[in-house]
Amino acid sequence: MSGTTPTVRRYTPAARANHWLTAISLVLLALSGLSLFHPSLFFLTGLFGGGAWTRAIHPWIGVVLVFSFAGLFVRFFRLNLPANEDAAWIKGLPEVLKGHEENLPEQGKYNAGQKGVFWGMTILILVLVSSGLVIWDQYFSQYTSIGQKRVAMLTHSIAAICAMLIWIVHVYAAIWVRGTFSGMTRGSVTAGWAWRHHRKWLREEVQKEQGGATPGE
Amino acid sequence: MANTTGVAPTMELVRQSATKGGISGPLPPSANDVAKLIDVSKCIGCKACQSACLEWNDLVEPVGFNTGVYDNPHDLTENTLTLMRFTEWDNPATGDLEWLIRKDGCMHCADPGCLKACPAPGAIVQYQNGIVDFVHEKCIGCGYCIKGCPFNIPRISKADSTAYKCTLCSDRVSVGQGPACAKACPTKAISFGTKADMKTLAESRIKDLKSRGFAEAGLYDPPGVGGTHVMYVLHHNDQPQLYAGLPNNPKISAIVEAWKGVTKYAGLGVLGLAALAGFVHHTVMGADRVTRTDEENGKRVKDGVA
Amino acid sequence: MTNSWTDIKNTDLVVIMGGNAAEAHPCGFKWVIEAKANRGAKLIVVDPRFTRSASVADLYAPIRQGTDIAFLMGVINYLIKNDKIQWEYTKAYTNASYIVQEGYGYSDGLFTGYDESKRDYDRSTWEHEFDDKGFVKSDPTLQHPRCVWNLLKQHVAIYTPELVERICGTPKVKFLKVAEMIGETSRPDKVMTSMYALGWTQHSKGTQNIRAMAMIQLLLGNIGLRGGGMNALRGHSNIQGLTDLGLMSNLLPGYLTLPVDTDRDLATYMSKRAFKPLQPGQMSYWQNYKKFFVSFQKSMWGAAASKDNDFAYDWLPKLDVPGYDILRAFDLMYQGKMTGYFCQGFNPLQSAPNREKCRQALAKLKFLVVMDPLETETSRFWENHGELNLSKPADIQTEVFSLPSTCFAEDEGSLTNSSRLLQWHWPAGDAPGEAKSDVWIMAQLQLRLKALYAKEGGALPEPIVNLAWSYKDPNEPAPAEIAKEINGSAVETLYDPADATKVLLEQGKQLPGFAALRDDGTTACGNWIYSGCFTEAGNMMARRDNSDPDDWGNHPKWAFSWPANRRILYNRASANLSGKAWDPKRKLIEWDGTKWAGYDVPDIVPTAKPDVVMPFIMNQEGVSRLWVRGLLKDGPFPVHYEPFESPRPNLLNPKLKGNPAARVFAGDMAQFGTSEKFPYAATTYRLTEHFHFWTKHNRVNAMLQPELFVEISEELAKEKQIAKGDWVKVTSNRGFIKAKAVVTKRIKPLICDGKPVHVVGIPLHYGFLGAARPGFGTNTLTPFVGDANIETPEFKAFLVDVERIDTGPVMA
Amino acid sequence: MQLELSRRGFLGTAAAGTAIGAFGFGGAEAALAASIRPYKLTGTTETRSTCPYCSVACGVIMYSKGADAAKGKRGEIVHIEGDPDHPTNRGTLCPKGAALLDFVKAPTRTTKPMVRKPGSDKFEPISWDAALDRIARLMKDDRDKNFVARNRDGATVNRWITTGFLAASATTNETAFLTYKVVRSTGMLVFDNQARV
Repeated sequence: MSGTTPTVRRYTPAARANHWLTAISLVLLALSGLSLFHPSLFFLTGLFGGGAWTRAIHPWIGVVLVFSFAGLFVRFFRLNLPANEDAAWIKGLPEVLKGHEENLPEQGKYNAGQKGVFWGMTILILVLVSSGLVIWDQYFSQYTSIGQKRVAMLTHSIAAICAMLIWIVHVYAAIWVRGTFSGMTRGSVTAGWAWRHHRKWLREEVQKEQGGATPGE
Repeated sequence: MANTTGVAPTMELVRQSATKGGISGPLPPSANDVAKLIDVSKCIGCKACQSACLEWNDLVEPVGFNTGVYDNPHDLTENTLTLMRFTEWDNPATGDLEWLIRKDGCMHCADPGCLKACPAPGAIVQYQNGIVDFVHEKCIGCGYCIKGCPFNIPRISKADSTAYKCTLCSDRVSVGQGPACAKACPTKAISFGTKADMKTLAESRIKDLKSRGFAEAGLYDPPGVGGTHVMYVLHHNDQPQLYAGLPNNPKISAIVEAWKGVTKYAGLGVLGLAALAGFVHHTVMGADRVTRTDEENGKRVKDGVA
Repeated sequence: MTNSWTDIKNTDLVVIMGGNAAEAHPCGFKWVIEAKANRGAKLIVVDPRFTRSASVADLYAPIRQGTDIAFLMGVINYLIKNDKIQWEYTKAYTNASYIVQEGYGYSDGLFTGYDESKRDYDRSTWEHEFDDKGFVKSDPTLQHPRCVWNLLKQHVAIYTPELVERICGTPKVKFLKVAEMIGETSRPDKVMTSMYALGWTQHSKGTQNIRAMAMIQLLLGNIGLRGGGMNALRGHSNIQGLTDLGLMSNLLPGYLTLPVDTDRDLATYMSKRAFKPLQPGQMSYWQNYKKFFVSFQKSMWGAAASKDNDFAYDWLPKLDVPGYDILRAFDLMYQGKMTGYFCQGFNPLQSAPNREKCRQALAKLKFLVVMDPLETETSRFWENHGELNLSKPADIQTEVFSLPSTCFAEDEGSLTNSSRLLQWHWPAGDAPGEAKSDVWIMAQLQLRLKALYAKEGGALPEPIVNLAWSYKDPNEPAPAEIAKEINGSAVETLYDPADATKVLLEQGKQLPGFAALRDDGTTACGNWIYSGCFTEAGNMMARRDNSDPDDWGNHPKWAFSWPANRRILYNRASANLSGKAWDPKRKLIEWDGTKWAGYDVPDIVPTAKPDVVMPFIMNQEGVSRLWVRGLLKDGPFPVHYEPFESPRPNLLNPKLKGNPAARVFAGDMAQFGTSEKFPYAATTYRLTEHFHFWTKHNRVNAMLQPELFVEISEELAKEKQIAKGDWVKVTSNRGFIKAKAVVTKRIKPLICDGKPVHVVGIPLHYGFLGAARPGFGTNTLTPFVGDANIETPEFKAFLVDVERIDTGPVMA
Repeated sequence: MQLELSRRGFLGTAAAGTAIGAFGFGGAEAALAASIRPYKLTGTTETRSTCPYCSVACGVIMYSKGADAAKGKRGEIVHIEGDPDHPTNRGTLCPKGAALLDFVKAPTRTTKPMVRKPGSDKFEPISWDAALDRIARLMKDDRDKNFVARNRDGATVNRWITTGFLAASATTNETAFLTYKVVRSTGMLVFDNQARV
């Protein structure tokens, strides 16, 4: 179909860069975090130059993530606001998992699941940042009690697990739903992909194009 | 070799942080256990222990300021591994002032919270004689030990970003000597020997204190952390918190237990399950591919036909 | 100390008053803790502040500083009223039964003979009645109205517990508890020890403070026994040694005294130092004075001191005043009457009272020489450090030399500790830079002076050019050579006086002890009380056998204890008139029918019969003195006097200011403040983290107590709106200091005669040099007056005002 | 004497020398031995002394390294600790004694003779010879000028009271006696020591 398959622009280069920066940060955070989370994964500190480096770098990657994710948030939060079709999507989740999205109402740029990932990550990153600051001893140890730090430690761990769970869902969805990757690699998806998964969005894009409007993000 | 500390030199490693094997839970009592006994009722707060500790360990604590109290420095630091804490207490029962002076520092718990919390393999070790030691070459400076410790003892060095606390002078003990603080202590308020001997010594001290009207005198060897290898004789053992906030019934925080226990395993388990679920789903369902029909419909919309 | 540090473990009761042993002598205080832990001994602390010693005491009683005599006379009154007296001891071993001559009187705080214009007494009425043989009359039944016992009873009767509370601010119940516990030790099998230090000496009546407790110890029969005694805790490592060696204006080594103007020749000098026994059969050991003196002169001038020139008697300077002590020295300097001054390991700018007077005094010198291993404020007195040191260098014409000297780690020799123990030490390191030992420096000065006088002549060159100097290396005599010189040797071969053919000691040999000294110039000895320290058997001070027969803390083979390696002074008094120990469980020495023997070297001739020769052999009477005749300037009994600066009038006689017999220099009287302007009672002291002005140079000690502070009660803090850690300004009539405020429960206002007295505690230790935070010299505040007898400054009791300020010292 | 690791325990009685192997630090425990700081007094020379501070006169042991007998160097003191054989302190030390090394090595130790000239605002280095010659000259000039051979009554008094000497409180008895001889032989009366204060 190459050459002939029509595509729809899904992400601008800036958005893609922003996403991948966020993605890399998250992965590095997960790896470094996990290495300090369970002794059996301590070997992962090797990726960062050893335990001390891992400990030192992890929060700084977190800082990168915060800014990077903030960019994503500003870009995408409007599109992730609840929409009428979300309830039906959630109700029809089993159908989605079976690959029968056609049985559901047409979806906008993001379906309820993707919105879940978005808001889930937003909340968890907020939790991770605030708890992370509490346990970033190098600079902030004097501001909280050890009791508070302990709570932060546990919270940070649980939130990180949750974030990784969402990440797994996100990545798996991208793998399972073939054709998704090109949106984040080349910036566009095939019109067929859009038809199949985000038909409402496809129609809006086409309308905008015809109306001479610049494509929305 | 006449070993005058009466302490068998059993510096065998029985537990290392973030490492499989070794014992779990409190170190079981053994004849090899060593202990430092701090008899608060004999202590005059002279700070010789602090001085000896700095000199033996080649540490330098910067000159600070007077803030209206005798405690100097004002808290434990990476250089001050032991600190005299002064409390002035008007005893309501007698109407007399008591100046309660406690030497603070690592308690060398049988069930060390720091070791439990430490993520760096071998950075915190426990010897068979009960000494809990930090290995700086392996320490990553994460500060988890601080969160794990029920006594608020470890401190991270600004200079080398690793954690410091009293070693019970493991270097001296390993050659048959007692810790530098115990050696220096002018009034022998600090003694060192086998834990059994120290308990016997404590008993005689408690008897003396009771004869002087301290009915609640007792030994502080908190069971919540499996007992400690630094123990106190307190005149008011019913109120340890009088002594600059010595914890009443210290144990490893439930939060730390949760973090280093169930969360550690459950977390990894959940992640593994999620990944497995994806794998199973993919295997069962196959990929969700865009069909030719989808492409055609898409093209139609794109072309403005629909 | 009459006893030793280790002997304290044998006591039943420790009274720490006039000191703070836990703070200033932690490792000696160990033995108090040992006595408590192993014998069930009790500890009483009486102090204006709840000190580190008090923190481990069984009983703490507060007292207003400078009122110790009232307290102690109150204790004597209690002991007498409650019959808590060791009667056998008191009757036999004190002068309780001695009769005082008619004419003696006491009223309103003054004894007979006072001359207000001279601030001195005519002490002639304070004498005993003598019989025609020159022996003191006594009444063993203690019935005579003028026997010492009855005079004492009368003298202390006013010091009731109520008066003690009114003067001292000590609550009556606490005072009575203390008195009761002390009284318990009147039993022959109970012993109390007194541990005191500068808290008693640094008063205008310091000597009498100590006498008061000594009297109590005698009445209780606690002198001479294990675990008893009067234990002065000396301050510095060799302050005992320097005093023993007579490095004071009026002394020769071994507590011999320098001649005064009227001692025109040796015969006159000796006639005043005959020490004839005042009771039949008594030893009066000072009868040997001439042997000690002549042997000393021989050690000074060798062959140049001969019979022909009265053993160079004229070469000793004669005193025209009682003494040129440090206060008089600085007063003369202040008046511009001095040219040069040497400070050898001494930092008087920080240590002497009224710092500003001392600073101005130093600026009037032509030259100042400071020998010290550390930089000192004294050597830099001419520097400007803002408020901390107001000097303007351009205006100061003093030529100042700073000579670097070695410290303990780099030199060799002996130090005498509080237990009178001479211990030898060895060097381990090299002197830093060009630093030299004090011995080298002193030798260089002598050699240069000698050369100058030999060449140029000048005022009386003889004592300088003839000074005995037969050291192997004249430039730097070896410590062992000097130690041998101190011990003494035979100048000529010594023969047995009973058998002229029998050689006792060959010429040049070391003396075995002071018993071998002669008054004919055939022996030389630097310091008779140290004789025996370096004998033909070797250096006794270097002995390191720590064995301790029966674990009594005696350690007889460890180093050398003066006199004669005796560990407990007056140990003869540990046995009764039949020579048996008062307490069989505390045996020290006993009479075996023919001689004295036991654990210690007997403090008596070994063959002296117990019922004949009394134990206090240094006294002409053979017994101890509850009544001290005219030997002290300010009275035969102690009397309560307020400090020169006191928050309260003297309740015994409101007209009296301070000790009426204490010397006050012109101008200094006007410098005393009044309680109207300076309402708070201040005292100065040492902290355990520091040693004087040395350890502020050490980073560890500087860290442990980094900054000058003052301690005040919560009540005063509230009144003056001062919070913990605030800056405060403390002002006396002589100047001010700025320091951090430590607000503490350990100081509480004392209610004296119904009114609260606030105590302000001020540590020493800080200055403008060193590793600690720069701070004021505490002695900026202290008054320039000393004890009536020995001129130790009144550092412990003076008046100040306190106010909160916003910022610390203004430094240049 | 040379010190091989531990010599004694903390309570004071002597113990024989030993090496780490005696404590079971064999091959299996090599890792462990690495986790314990090497005993820092190994190979040092011990010298006995007494603490120079207060009058308890605690016994101390000074540990030094790098002695060079050929050059007459005693080496560098690396540690100071209580002498457990000493009957009074039994190895213990107070906060000052325990930090004696800091006194020996204080940055404010004096290391060369200095002179401050009249009106000057600084110390300047001076040689020992120049300093001592100058001091002796100042002493003699003052003594010759102000020495009192006889008082008003004509009695021989031979005193010198315009120059004074404050003696130390921590120098040795030997220093003190030599000081006494030198000072008293000049007829100096303004002579005192720290015992007074």
